[in-house]
Amino acid sequence: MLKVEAIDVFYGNIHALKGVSLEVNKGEIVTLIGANGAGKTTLLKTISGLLKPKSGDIVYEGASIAGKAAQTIVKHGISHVPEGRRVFANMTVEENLELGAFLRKDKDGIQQDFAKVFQLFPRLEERRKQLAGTLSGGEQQMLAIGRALMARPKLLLLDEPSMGLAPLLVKTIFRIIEEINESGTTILLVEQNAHMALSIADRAYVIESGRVVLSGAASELQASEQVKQAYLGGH
Amino acid sequence: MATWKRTRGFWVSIILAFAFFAVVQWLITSGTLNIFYVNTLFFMAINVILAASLHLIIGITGQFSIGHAGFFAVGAYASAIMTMKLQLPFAVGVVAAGVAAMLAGLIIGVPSLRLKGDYLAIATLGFGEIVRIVLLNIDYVGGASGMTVTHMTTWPWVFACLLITIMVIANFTNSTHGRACISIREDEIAADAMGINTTYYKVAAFAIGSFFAGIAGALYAHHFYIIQPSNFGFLKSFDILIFVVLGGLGSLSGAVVAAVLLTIVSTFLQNYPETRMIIYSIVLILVMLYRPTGLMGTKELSSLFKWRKAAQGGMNHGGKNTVA
Amino acid sequence: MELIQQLVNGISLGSIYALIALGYTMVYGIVRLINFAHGDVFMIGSFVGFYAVTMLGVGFFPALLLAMAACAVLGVVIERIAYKPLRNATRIAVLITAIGVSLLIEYVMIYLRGAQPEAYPGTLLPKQNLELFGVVISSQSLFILGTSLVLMILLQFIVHRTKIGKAMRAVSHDAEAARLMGINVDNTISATFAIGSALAGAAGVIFGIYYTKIDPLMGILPGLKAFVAAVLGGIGIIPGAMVGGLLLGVIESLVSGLGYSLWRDGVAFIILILILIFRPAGLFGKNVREKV
Amino acid sequence: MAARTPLLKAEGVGIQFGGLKALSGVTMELYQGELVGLIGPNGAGKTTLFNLLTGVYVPTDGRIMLDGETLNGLPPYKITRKGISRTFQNIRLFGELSVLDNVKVAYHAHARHSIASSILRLPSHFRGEKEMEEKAIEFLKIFQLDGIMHEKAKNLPYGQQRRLEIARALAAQPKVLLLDEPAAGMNPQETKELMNLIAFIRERFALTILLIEHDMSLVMGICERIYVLDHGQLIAHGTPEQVRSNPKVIEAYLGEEVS
Amino acid sequence: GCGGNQQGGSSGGGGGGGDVIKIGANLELSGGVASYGQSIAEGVELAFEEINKEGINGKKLELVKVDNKSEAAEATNGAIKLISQDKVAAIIGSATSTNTLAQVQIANDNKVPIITPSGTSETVTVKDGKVNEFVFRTCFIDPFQGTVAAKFALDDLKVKSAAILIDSASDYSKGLAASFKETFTAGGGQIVAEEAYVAKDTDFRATLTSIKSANPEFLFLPGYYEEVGLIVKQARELGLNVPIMGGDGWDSPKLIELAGKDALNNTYITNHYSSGDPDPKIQEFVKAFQAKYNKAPDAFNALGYDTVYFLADAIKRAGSADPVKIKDALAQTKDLQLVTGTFTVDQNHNPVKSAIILEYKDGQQQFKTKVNP
Ligand SMILES: Nc1ncnc2c1ncn2[C@@H]1O[C@H](COP(=O)(O)OP(=O)(O)OP(=O)(O)O)[C@@H](O)[C@H]1O
Ligand SMILES: Nc1ncnc2c1ncn2[C@@H]1O[C@H](COP(=O)(O)OP(=O)(O)OP(=O)(O)O)[C@@H](O)[C@H]1O
Ligand SMILES: [Mg+2]
Ligand SMILES: [Mg+2]
Repeated sequence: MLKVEAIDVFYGNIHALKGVSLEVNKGEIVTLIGANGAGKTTLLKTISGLLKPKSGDIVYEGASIAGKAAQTIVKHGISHVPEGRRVFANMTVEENLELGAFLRKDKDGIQQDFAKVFQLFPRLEERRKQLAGTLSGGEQQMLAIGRALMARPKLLLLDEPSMGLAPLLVKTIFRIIEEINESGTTILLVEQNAHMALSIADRAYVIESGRVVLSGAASELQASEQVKQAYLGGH
Repeated sequence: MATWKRTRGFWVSIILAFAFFAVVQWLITSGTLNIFYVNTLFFMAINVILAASLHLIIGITGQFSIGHAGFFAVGAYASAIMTMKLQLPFAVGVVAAGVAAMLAGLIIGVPSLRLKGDYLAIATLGFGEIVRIVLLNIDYVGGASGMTVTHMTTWPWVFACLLITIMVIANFTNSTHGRACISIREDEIAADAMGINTTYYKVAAFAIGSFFAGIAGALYAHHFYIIQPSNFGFLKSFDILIFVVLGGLGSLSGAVVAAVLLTIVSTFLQNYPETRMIIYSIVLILVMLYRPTGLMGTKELSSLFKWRKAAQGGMNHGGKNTVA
Repeated sequence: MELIQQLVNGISLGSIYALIALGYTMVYGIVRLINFAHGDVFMIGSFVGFYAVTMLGVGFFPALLLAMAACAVLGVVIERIAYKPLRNATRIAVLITAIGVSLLIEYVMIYLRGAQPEAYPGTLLPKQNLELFGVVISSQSLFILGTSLVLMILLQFIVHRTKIGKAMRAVSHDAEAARLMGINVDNTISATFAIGSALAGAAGVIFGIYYTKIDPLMGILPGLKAFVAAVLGGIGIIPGAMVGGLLLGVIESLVSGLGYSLWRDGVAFIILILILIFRPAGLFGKNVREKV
Repeated sequence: MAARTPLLKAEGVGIQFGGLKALSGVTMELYQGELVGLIGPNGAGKTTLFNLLTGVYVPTDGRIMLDGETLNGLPPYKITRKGISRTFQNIRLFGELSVLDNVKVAYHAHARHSIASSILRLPSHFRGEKEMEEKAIEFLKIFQLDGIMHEKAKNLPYGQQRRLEIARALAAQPKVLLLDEPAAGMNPQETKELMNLIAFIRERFALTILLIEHDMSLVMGICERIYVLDHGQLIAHGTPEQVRSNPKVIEAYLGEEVS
Repeated sequence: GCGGNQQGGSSGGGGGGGDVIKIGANLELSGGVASYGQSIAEGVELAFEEINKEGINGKKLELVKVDNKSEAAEATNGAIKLISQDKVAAIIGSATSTNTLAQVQIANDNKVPIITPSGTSETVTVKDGKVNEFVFRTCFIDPFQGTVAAKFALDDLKVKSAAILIDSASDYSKGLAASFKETFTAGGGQIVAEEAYVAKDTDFRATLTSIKSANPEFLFLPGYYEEVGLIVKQARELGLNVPIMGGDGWDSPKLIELAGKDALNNTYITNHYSSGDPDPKIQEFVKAFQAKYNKAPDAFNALGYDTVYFLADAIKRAGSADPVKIKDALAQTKDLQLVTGTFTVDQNHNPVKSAIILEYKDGQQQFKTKVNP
């Protein structure tokens, strides 16, 4: 479904991604783990069009999307839940969700998706008219995910959805990610919480200083000594 | 020994500065430099002092002040009152200019404690206009028609003021006090949490900055024969702001270089009276488009000579806590 | 009676400020740019209207529309050429560019036609003086007040109720996140400039009709006053700009009326600073403490 | 133990934001040398409590005392000088300043040379600056940041920024150190390293530490006592074992089973 | 060359050698009062064109303009540049008194004459009772017009009470008001209101409302047409229908457009000349101006034009481009017939010329009386 082929990305002189390749198949949950500053966020931003690769290609459903504008890529069915939630603080929960469906014209479909999001996150329905900036961190994370779902994505890019969340919420979020996946959305998940991520993912990539250093089935990686040492806190 | 190493850069610059002084003085006395160049040089120096003084407030402390012409005006009038009305020597005028402007700086420093960003900008702009309007309404200083002032500004005066300004501002910046100001610019809440008395340093920056703007006012008043409130309006404040930003916000050498270059550009453009302002504005736009961080960016000239290792200045580009 | 007359004077003056401030605050609120060239777009609007009337011989409404259209285009062009390349620069850098653009517009205009003023034909809008208990109210000032009010409501509606308005607000909070929603940030900002500048153009024509005199530097002071009004009301808050403008007008009229016309701007600024000290985010701005 | 007086004490503190009662009646005591955890769901008021303790917000009720002295209403910089310093949940470094200068800023309060001495470049200026520099470098060494001390802070990777924040807070020479989610965004391995670092600095500087964290491995691993906040109120407090098995905490925060 | 000053000669400038005499013009081409400076420039350029058809003493005049941005400091800079770089023989000074004052010292020190077309303040030519040797002007000084206006109000209009509304940013306006007030009160009149505005204002309703409530029989409004036009219009709108009078600053075809014909009825000005005057000299000027610029001239145009002829006459008489000789010749100007009147330079370097009073009727200036100094 998505194929990243040897992309190089720079911030000015900083070479953030060095020939990264990866693949996401339809229906999968693929996770990307790696230390701070490894380049995970950079990779997601490049896929969703916020950054442009200097070389390499990104192929989505058979067509190249590398270097296209973010707003075009959303249209193709890729939604990105950015790091740090980035909800529109001075707008209400409802308006945030409406913006998620910005490109859509099908009123009925949008209404259905509202219902679907509220079903996934009943808390958001309670807070419909509240300003997003006043939500708690977990609620904002739910909103960010809900907002991305409103675009009816085929591929959902999630950047550290569990960051800064209470353990209870972390569990909730991961449960929801699985639910979303089960209802047919392919997921590319970036996580620091490698335990959790590997336990729900089908496949995983390990990225280090801008390079993919390991990949394989999630269960394999979870068992790998190397991964344990570097990312799972030893034992 | 160690101290010599640290201060080497400082003393070398001082010696170079005095050499420059002597050469210019000789050129002037010998008549090699005609009044046109002398005049341009003085104007340049006044602009440099203004730029450096605003640099301390905006570039270092991050307080978005666009009423700098107000301090300039206070200095100009205070010195003119001393010399013209009270018949006191020029030296008294210069000191009075600095002190009066500094007091004004303290006054405007106070709202700065509560206001941020654009709101502070508007308040300082308002302050500058208030100064102008007050002067406009005081008949003692000539109201709208202004005050004629005898020419007293000489090269030794100009040089001394310029040198002291640059020295004080550079030394202040490159010390723990300057770092305290920069930390306020970067993140006021964190600065406060690290034990910096933000109130004190914001007001101090306004006070020092306005002191030197006042000094520039004294030199200006006694060089240009007449001072008039309309010459100190918000457009003048913008001119000074342009020096600071065009040079590179946070870079003292940038502010100095920009003030020098723009004075030259402006003098040169006198040959094109009809298109002068058009060319000037295009230069302004192009420089900003091609060098959005200003001519010097956040670097100092001295860093080119590797006298100092760490970059001091510069604005945070994120914008959340920066001015404007 | 005189007091009431002064209030009426102040409200008509304030409506003009408000009219300019509306477009100002809109651009300001969305793009966070102090668009110092706004006053000059206003001036261009005024001249476009003038030339439309005197050279093309059209009436009020076509002239108004023409001015608005020309200014909308001008606004978009300015944004694309001078501001867009600076999206990632500091706001103060853009402010300097804006000052540059402002000077450029003024002096190109002076270069093209000189600095001398032009007089608007007085016959464009019917004009009547209503006398109520000795207070003279001109029909034109009622018209201006009405126009400002309608435009304010319209703008408020656009920004808060329409899709493009939502996109504008989203862009103003977080442009990158807005892109992820599928919003075309460049087009949204252009739309903002187009609307804001069209308002400035409309204000220019109305100003010309009301005050007759227009000249290439006419935008500087009203531009500054509109900026003050916008900040006074709270940056980006549309009704705030309206109230800020009216308040400024009334203060100025009352001070002038008391015989201190030379202190007028001084008093206005003192009141402005006082208001800001007590309400650091303007009259309508919420003084949100930064969440740490 | 009961006889000891607490070093830092919050007595029934509360604060209101508009209509929202973000904290109410929170009482908490920290004794010299302790390492205490503060946990609770998102929006429970943990960061807000930090803000009250450091003077960023002024409590609407209650009292905050350090060493028996009331801190209410003091501006943040004075509280820092009295001995409480902190890190921030959203990193707030001085981005354009170098790593070294970030730490030096925190030393400022202890600098003895005046503005005048700096302007005139008197010997006291050089002495003061030299002393600051030496101390700052010493700290950076502890945090292994000395190799990059001339980098601008904003150019550091996230993990180093977090460490620098802690180093900076320590440089203010506090008695009490408040850490707000120091492990956020770190992977389990990095978290483990951080745990060791915190334990180390506590010993080395005889610090009292209050720590907010969502990572239970860290909190349960190093904290001696834990306070739990929910909806602005303390709902539990005790040793990690007590808190872990407290049904209220499980319901509000941990979720059913916890490892 | 006959001037004795080759290029780069004495430090006092010299107007260049060879076949041209360089004349500087230090004008407000940009900034706050750009419209005055530009109007002067138009008059000046027209005059240069005419004179250069024949030349003076076999030489042509070359105009070197500088823009002083309506700022005093830039006016000083401009004067220095004209004298030291361009080495002009004389400078046509700035439009406002202040900007001219900023050049006086430079002119005296470097011995280059300077003539301001419209700087009316007495202090321009006389400082502390001493004449500024190198400074001249083409326009009236303030007191004269104010006195004439006051006499006209008392004797012809027979009013007893007057209000004054001045442009506080202008020496000219203040000077006229002061002399008007003195003469008017000395003649038994009473000033019932004194108000002020600042140039570039557009809304005067508040001030006019308070003037109206003081019930004056007459309004003295010394100012420039840009504001005056609006003031007269707004005054009439507010029902202030008393006679209004001003000085030469009103004189511009724009005034009629700005105020409107009806509002201008019952208003009077003192002026140097009337563009409707059948005098051939005046008509030639009006025609030439109309031909070049496609508009009718205003007072600044006329003064700029006259300044050049004033200077040209002196150069001719001096027979030299030497600035000091030109200065001497300027001081000796006698009965010189120009557009804005026939004048003689007095010992204070002020032109002595007669004034006329004009009335606006349906948008036309009508000659009322002529007053000799
Ligand atoms: N805007 C930027 N400018 C310059 N360098 C950047 C920028 N954003 C990221 N980098 C650098 O690019 C590299 C990769 O960063 P990225 O944010 O992709 O890492 P990450 O794996 O998402 O880390 P984290 O776990 O901290 O989120 C880092 O070295 C970082 O410092
Ligand atoms: N400045 C403020 N203005 C308004 N409300 C605020 C402010 N600061 C905090 N709040 C509110 O107070 C509550 C507590 O916030 P706080 O940041 O203390 O939570 P927290 O426990 O630190 O949560 P998290 O674990 O997500 O960081 C939240 O509902 C928050 O929205
Ligand atoms: Mg990341
Ligand atoms: Mg928190």
